[in-house]
Amino acid sequence: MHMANWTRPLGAAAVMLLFAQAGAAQETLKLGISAPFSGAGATWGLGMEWAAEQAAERVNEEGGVTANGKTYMFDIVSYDNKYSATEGARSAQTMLNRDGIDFIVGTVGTAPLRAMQALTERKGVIVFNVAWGKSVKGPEFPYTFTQMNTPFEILVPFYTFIKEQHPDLETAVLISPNDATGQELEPMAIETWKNLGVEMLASDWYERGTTEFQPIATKIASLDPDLVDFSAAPPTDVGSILKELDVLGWEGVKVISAGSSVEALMAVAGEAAEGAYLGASADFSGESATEVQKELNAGAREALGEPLNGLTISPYDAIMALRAAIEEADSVDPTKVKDVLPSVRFESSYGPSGFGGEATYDYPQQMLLPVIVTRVENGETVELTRSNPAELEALIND
Amino acid sequence: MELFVQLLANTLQIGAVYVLFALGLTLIFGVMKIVNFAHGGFFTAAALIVTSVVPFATVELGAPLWAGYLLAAIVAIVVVLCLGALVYGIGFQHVLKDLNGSFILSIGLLLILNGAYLAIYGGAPRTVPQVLPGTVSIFGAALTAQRLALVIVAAVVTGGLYLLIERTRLGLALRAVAMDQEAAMLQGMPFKRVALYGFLIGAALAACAGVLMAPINAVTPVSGDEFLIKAFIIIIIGGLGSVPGAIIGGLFIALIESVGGYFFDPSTATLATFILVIAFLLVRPQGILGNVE
Amino acid sequence: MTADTTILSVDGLCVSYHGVPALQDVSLGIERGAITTIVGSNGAGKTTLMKAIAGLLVPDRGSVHLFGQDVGGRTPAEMVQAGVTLVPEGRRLFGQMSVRDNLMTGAYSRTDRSAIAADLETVLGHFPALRDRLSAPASALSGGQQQMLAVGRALMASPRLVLLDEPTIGLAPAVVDTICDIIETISHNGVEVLLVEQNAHIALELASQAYVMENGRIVLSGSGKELMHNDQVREAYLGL
Amino acid sequence: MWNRLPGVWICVAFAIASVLFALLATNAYYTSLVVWVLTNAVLASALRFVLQIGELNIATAAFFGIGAYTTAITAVLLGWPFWLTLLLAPLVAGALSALFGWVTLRTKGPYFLLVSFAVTEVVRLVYTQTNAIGGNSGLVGMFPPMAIEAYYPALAVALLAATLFALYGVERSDLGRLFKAIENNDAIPRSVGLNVVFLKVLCVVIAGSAVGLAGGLHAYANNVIAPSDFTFFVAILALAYVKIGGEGHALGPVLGAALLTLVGQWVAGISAWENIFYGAVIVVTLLVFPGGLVGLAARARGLVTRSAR
Repeated sequence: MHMANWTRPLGAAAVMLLFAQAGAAQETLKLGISAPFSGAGATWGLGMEWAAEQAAERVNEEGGVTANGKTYMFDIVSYDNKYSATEGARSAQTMLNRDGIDFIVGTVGTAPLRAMQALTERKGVIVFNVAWGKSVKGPEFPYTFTQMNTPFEILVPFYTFIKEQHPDLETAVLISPNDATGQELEPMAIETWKNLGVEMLASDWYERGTTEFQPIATKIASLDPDLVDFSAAPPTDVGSILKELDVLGWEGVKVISAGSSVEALMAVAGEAAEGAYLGASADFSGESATEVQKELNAGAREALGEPLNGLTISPYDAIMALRAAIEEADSVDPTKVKDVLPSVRFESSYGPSGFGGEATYDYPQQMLLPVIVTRVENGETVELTRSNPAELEALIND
Repeated sequence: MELFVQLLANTLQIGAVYVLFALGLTLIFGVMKIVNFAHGGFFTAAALIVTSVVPFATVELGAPLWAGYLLAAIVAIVVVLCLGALVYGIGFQHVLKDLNGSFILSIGLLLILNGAYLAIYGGAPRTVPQVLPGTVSIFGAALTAQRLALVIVAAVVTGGLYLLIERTRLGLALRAVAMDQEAAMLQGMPFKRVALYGFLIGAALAACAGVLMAPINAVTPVSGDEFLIKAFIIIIIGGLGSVPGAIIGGLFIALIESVGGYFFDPSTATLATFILVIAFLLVRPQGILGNVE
Repeated sequence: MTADTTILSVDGLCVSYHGVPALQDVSLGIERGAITTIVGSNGAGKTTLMKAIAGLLVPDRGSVHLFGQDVGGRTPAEMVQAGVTLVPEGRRLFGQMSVRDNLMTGAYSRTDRSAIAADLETVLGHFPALRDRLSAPASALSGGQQQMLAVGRALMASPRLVLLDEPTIGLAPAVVDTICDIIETISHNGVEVLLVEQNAHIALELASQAYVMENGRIVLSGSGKELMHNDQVREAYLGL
Repeated sequence: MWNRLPGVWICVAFAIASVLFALLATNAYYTSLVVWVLTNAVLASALRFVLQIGELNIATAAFFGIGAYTTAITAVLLGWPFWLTLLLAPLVAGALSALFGWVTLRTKGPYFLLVSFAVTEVVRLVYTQTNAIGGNSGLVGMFPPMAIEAYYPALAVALLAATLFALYGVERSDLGRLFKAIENNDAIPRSVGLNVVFLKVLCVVIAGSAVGLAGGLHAYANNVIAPSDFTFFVAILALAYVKIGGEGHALGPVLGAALLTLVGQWVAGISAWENIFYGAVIVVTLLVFPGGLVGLAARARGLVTRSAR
């Protein structure tokens, strides 16, 4: 893991040198990644960058992408958005104006994405993202495409599945990090649980960077709900709270909607994480994973010391979608590419996919992917169900 | 009643680390009159070292967990003391009593340290296995054996520091230098050496806090920064440079977080602590026990 | 100026603050068994001279010899080790420390526990008022007691030479007399005294050797008696 | 250290060149770079401005944010005209700095530093907890009117440069000399009958208005603002600009901001090394060249004139 950090600048330099020499032979199409590469979210950036590089390598090995009679090779360029709006805007300005990038194949965070959109939508640059907010989508953002399931896709099937498993669930407590994602997710989570007949006893906020979780655990334990929903809290924070809850003797259903990295969760919570349901995780080495996912996951484990998750694998799918769209449009003009993207069909790492979500966002810009519910069992992620949304089902059977 | 005891237990658990961390910071401020932002870097260094030495000792050397942890604790404190001596020698001794200069220097050092930790360890949270597994129940309040040990060790270290300051020759010099540097020098106290010792004791306290925290919370390259901000609030409330003030302030902030987090929510408790500190600075800028200058 | 009777000699000392000269070419000597005093008005450079001798200020030029040895460039700690202790203007006690701890700070440079304990007894013998208040914070003492504590603290270093900077300032006349008695006692016990005073009456009465400073220079010197009868001094400093 | 008149004229020439560059350059990246440099220069200069009275004002970051939020709220939520939203930024920031200064300037030194730090965090936490202004997501969509948009970078650069000259002007005036007198010793200005607290508050208000304007301009230049953009770290970076450029002259923070912002672009994206780089620059400058760039220049100049003699 830490080796990757040391060698990154070196590796980038080596790649640049390589392309400088190869540049004469065919054209290079630069694809940008804007993600946190420092601070607490650094693992996201590193994982996304790695997955994107694998996808680019695959495309290049298969002869690149051909449009308008020319062959293009993909090259990944990464920028640190520090998970903040200002840096998101800055990385966009640098990408667009300095480096002439027309396609961004991965960005994390609602706030930085909103910052980027101010520029990308005006200048006509395609942004693939994993932001969860509803506010970043709609007909006024035709260049924005989401490459991962968001709560609007996940929550209803996820919560419904949990309620089916535990029919006697009546009360719940919601814990959200006080950030953009947490704030956008909270009302939706409360609403969905209410529709399933679960009463929300409390919805509490905590600041990111909190180190001591006993007070909140004490509160949860004394409310004694049937279920605790950790919403968009990062796995280490959830782990800490679960550990404290375990000490206090609370036993109930643990739900982590944004749960992605089981490794981090297990490392902190240990046995206290047993039985937790995760909404955004996937076991890419398990039975139902595709061959592509198994291969990528094994590679990531070796290169980064961590397996991939739903978030970090997503640039792969974005690049596959982009390749299909460029070939369909027979152009690398982002305006033409964005027009074909909503209807393009491609092979994602999960299998056949396309874009949809018009009913939710008024514009088909959500990548259609299976909703995977996993659970921690004996310290491992176990996939419980993988269900295709109706739109995806229709697309596959088409 | 049970709830009351549990909230009190929470306060002690949270407060233990706060007190250790803030004691180091307040000692350094008292003796050297510098606001040391790099203090969190010492904490993080110790915690990160524990996360690498424990697996090494238990897996590579086959030592039992407690021995591995003890070895890690010693290595961490020694390394942090060397680091402290290095930054004092290169940097701080040139900016003693220069508030702005030392503040900026400490920020530069913090950036370098954080960057180095990120480069060496990566951003992913690291953990150490619990040395003392199990849960203890005291008057109906539940807490882990590990946390109980933390509270006890922190209390012992705090008591030791108190004795050192009140009963030893070095303690006398530290107090004298903190109250009036020039007068202390006139009594034959070598200011720069006393300042170095004060700085190293402060660094060792931060290292202690880091060592104790490592098996309890996940460690990241920025772990210390969160405690740093808390510790500043604590020493403002307790009085800059006051050792008993840091103890009272640490427990006070822990109480607010524990009770506020329970009755309201942690976000509100965080905001409340900041507003409290502003109120404190305006009404009683010298803190609960600070000196009037 | 012979080495065996001269304790301290200052030759051609120049000190400046931020380029502004505070002492110019100051020379003086302290003889064995004498009380030496420097009188002068506020801002004449007396305190600067004391600080320079104690090692707190680094002179631009000139030398300080202690027992014939050049002690230029020594730190205050080294000067205390060498036997020179300054009782600074305004006393500068450690206000929140107990009286006992204040006295112990004076003995910081020594390690012989039994001798320190004996000196503590001696000092408390000089200042019985302090004995009852050993565990009180220094800031709780009266002005006179504080001055006694400051002198006592200096004596705890077991010095050869004590530099006293304005010891009577702000004290009631009765207390001033006590302080004068103490200064004489110290001198009788074989400790040299260099006394800086604005109150020239007291200083010249006590002193066997006296200097007058003006604007950073020594303008007059002589025995205490001589200067007391000097017209210039009478007019400028004794108000006669 | 600079011969005054030619020095000022060189600066004016540079300012005009920057405005022309922002107006004429076709590459939007370079024009936005010039805006960033000058925004940072104003932040650093304002920080140094308060350093004149001897106080390190971390709340510089808070007033930058207040300016930005004032503009963003009035523009996006209330739809007020462009010029009014921009004018309100320094006014609101200035008014709030008056309140801040009046309340907090009875403390000084480390206490003021820490109270200004706490105020910055409180203001940021208040943004995150106020849903009406976007909470943690912040506000988006501050665009200059279409007619101005093409000239906006030039306008921003011109206003920022004017702010820098204004700060310099005050520093050279009698008022500036009074501020310096306060730093040296509170008692002297007080003894001649001046209201020291009023002077200190005035100093903080001038600096607060300057960064408030910079914040308003930043809102339109960045199109998006969020609470995480206004942490105390903004002030710390500004302090780094001041230290590297040198405190001794008004040009110091400008040079420091220019150097670090430009070099920062170069190191951007090398994650851990970016921190190490900034940290090392701060530490080395502080210990090896305590006067910063202007100190170095002054020393070099001193050597030249001496050898010329």
